Amino acid sequence: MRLRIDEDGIRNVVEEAIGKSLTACLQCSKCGGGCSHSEEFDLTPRQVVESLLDCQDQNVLDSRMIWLCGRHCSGCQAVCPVGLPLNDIMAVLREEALKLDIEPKYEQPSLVYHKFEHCAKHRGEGEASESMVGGETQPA
Amino acid sequence: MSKKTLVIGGGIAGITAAQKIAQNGGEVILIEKEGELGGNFAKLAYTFPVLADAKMIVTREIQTAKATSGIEILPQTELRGVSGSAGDFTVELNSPSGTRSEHVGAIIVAAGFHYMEPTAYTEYSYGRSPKVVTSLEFEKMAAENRLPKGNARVVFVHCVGSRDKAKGYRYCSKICCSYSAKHAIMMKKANPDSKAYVFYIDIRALGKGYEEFIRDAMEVYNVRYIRGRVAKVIESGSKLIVRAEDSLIGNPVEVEADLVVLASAMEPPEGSRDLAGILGIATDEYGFFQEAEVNVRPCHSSKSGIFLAGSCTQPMEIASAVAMGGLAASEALTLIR
Amino acid sequence: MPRLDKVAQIPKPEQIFFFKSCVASNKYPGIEACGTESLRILGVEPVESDEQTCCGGFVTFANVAAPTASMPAVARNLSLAEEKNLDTCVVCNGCWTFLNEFGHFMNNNAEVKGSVNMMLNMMGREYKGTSHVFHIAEMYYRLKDDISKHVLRPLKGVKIATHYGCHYLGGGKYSAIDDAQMPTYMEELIDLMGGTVVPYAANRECCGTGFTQIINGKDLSLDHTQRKLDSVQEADPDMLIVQCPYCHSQLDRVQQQLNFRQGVNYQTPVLHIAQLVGMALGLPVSQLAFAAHVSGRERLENVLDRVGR
Amino acid sequence: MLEQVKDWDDDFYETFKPIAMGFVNEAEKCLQCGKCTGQCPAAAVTPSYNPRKIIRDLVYGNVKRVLSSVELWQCFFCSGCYSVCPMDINFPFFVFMFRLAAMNEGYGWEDVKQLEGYAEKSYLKDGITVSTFERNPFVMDNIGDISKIRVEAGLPPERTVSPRGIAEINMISDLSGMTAFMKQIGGVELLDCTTCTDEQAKRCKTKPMPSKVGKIKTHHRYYNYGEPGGKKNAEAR
Repeated sequence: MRLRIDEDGIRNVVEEAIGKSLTACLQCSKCGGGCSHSEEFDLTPRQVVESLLDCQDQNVLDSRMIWLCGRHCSGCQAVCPVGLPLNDIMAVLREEALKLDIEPKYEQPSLVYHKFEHCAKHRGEGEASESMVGGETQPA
Repeated sequence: MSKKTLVIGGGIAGITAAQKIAQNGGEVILIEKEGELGGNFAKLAYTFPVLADAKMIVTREIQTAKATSGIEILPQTELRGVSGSAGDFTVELNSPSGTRSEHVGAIIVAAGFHYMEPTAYTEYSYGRSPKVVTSLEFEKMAAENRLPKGNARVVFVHCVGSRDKAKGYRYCSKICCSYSAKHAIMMKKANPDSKAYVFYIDIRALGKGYEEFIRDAMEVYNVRYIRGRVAKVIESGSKLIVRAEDSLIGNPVEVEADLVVLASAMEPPEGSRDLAGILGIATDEYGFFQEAEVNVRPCHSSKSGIFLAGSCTQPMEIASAVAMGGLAASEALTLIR
Repeated sequence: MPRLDKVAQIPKPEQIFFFKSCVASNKYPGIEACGTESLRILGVEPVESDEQTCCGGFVTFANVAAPTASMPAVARNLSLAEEKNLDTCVVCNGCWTFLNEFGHFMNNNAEVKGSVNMMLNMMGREYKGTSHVFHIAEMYYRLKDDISKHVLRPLKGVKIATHYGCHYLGGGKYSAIDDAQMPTYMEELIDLMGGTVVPYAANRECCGTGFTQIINGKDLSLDHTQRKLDSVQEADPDMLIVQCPYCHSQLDRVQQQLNFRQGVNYQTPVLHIAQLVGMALGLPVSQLAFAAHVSGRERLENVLDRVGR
Repeated sequence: MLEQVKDWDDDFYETFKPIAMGFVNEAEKCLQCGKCTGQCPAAAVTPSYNPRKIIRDLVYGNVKRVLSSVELWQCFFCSGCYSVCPMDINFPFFVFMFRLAAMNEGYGWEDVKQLEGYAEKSYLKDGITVSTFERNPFVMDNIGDISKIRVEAGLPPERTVSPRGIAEINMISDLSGMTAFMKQIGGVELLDCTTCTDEQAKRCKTKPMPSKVGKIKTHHRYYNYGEPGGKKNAEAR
């Protein structure tokens, strides 16, 4: 999904709260690489910071990551070479998400791809279908 | 037996070489294609990794060269022919005032480099939109105070012509990372309301001061660095849409920009193969002059008595060009004394 | 800017093998009718053969036919042109890419060519690789002087946007006659015929067909086409010119589907370059076969009223 | 998913190259610059499709991830990646060859099956891949009889391919194994809505495609390059 980079994001809120600029991040991936829970995450801490810098607020606030990370573990901030307080960042993001009434998410979605809607008969009238029965509407 | 040395090219490497030879009692003829000395250095506003006034430094060096006895400066002069061998060359120099012949003991080639014209990069709308400029044009805009005003977004694109087999050169131009950071800082200094985005593949900031310089651009000047090569620059009304992938997230991104600056590659100087033909020295596959031995004889050409200095051998920054100018001078001195 | 050296390599033959396309024949017959008729007016006699089948590109990229199956089919079709000693002219980007790409592959791979010929010999044919494949838009650009001489219906005041299509410029970045990112030859042709070129931001975007994506991943496909159509609508051209029947069908028919699904109103007529040239060269309206078009018919009639029927 | 480097097949790329008939090469030159993804129409509309990552996995030999992914089937074949690639990597061909390899492993057959009819019912029967058949009622009303339009345009009412031409492409199909292949997947009519009951019709839009295509059992494909992002195609476990 193509993202549009803007300037006004919650990045400023986060930076104010932690008293540090997120630009310090080296994007070295040490946080995600050493994380023992990263399998459960959709974003790694590094990607959270990168997304915040790109002001992709929706991506960050809609992620599972902010609800899962930084609760009982501080593995990533212990190894961060520039000392970003990642637990605090996640805490701020959770607060922001709650302010915007975003439901906490913990469940990992299924990654299985299912193909639905294969039946042409039951689509709305006036639509071409993907179906091949007896021929086709759309050439390709 | 003291003979003259011919220095080809009046950029910073050539000026340094001339100064060092003259300061050690040699005689130098410094020829320059253009009307003025200074080369590419003189086209810059600031240096990196320390932001210093480039004009001031280059003027000072030119003044020193002009004031040093033993340096004959010939502007608008080109080399037409060379004969003889190391220690005893006869060179033919051509200028608007006529042709003259000189005997020299050594020749130093400091022909500099050329910023590639990215005309092949039609995907970046270069040549179609006036808002897409090369870094050299950006320097000029900065010098003339024509940088975008107000809440403008400026996008800097790395590796235009470098690291590109299809449309450019396979090598890395080495300095683009640093000078793009410099430009981004210049932009931020000139207009603190502006936003600067730099699209990079890798940041090649080797050595002392360089990494710090780029980190400063990010952290102090708040320049946004995004990893991903820009795919397209599309004109849309009065704005430019820059499309790339933020490969650290793995998503395509889009930035609306007011100015796009292409960090065009350093390529061999125009006519480098012709000059090599006149001198009888070798060039590499790209047209840079071939050094005899890359590591320990970087300033020896394939022909004895002809030395190389500066960015006509490979892309390099000012400090290396100066160092190489000095080395070439000392090599020339050992030969002519 | 067109690569003039490439254009110069295109011959101006008296006859050319006209390669019929499936969509152009069965969905938009105007492309086929205008293609042959306009070539005739420009002094190139199109030669058709009813033994010519589809290029096989679609079934190949649908992964139903492996390259081993489609390569002989390509060779067979090209051998029809070779028998007549003619070059081939196609109206479809897909045919162009497929015939060119696999033709090149066979020409540069003696082993494959040998095995393909073994198969063709069984049916009394042989593939030599002597027929060059040209897109009809290339031919028009080559014959642009003749076009300007024969314009009977100048497109004065008609706002025209262009869409080049991916498989000609993108896939053929070294063999097409223009730059893949900033092509201008269709604009030149439009200028020549008196039309006004309308730029729009998404010009070089894909139409969204995605070969099989319109069938297998329809949501993706419609999503992408909608972006393209939004940009087109912003520029508000009288017509959108394509050079590929697949793009034609996608851009034309998806407008109706989006209108139906989302209650939007896209009404931009889509024309193939052959139809546009046919229109300018004064072919009868029935031969342009606008009756087969789905979207923006009113606007097309309006354009016809302006340029004369 | 935690990637295990030991799962990677280091030699995969080298062994795949010759199998892929020269269509897969130069991948080792990839700079991972992301220029391809930046302009990709599929990446612009899907959350997880990314040509750069697929090339990386090819070079690393992380084949399982590529072949079992649904992203592999999302390419638009627009060649835009090739047209901007600084290293001239012709990625669409990779996708093409990868899809064949994935089918070999049992993935993606339902997609292929959907398209098989074009080959069987149109291409091999008439010699023309796209027939005049229209399904869309709007289009049918609007256009009417296409043969009438053809006649008005000065063409024969129907484009036909001569019997010899059709016989020849069928012969090619038989000889090259395409016919046998189609028989393999042609056993079950996947999309037969004419026989479905009301009960089936109700479930129709939420019923996953059958896992058997003809004689071949298909495997599930996965979003291997990023989570579907709450898209309707993914359900909570």
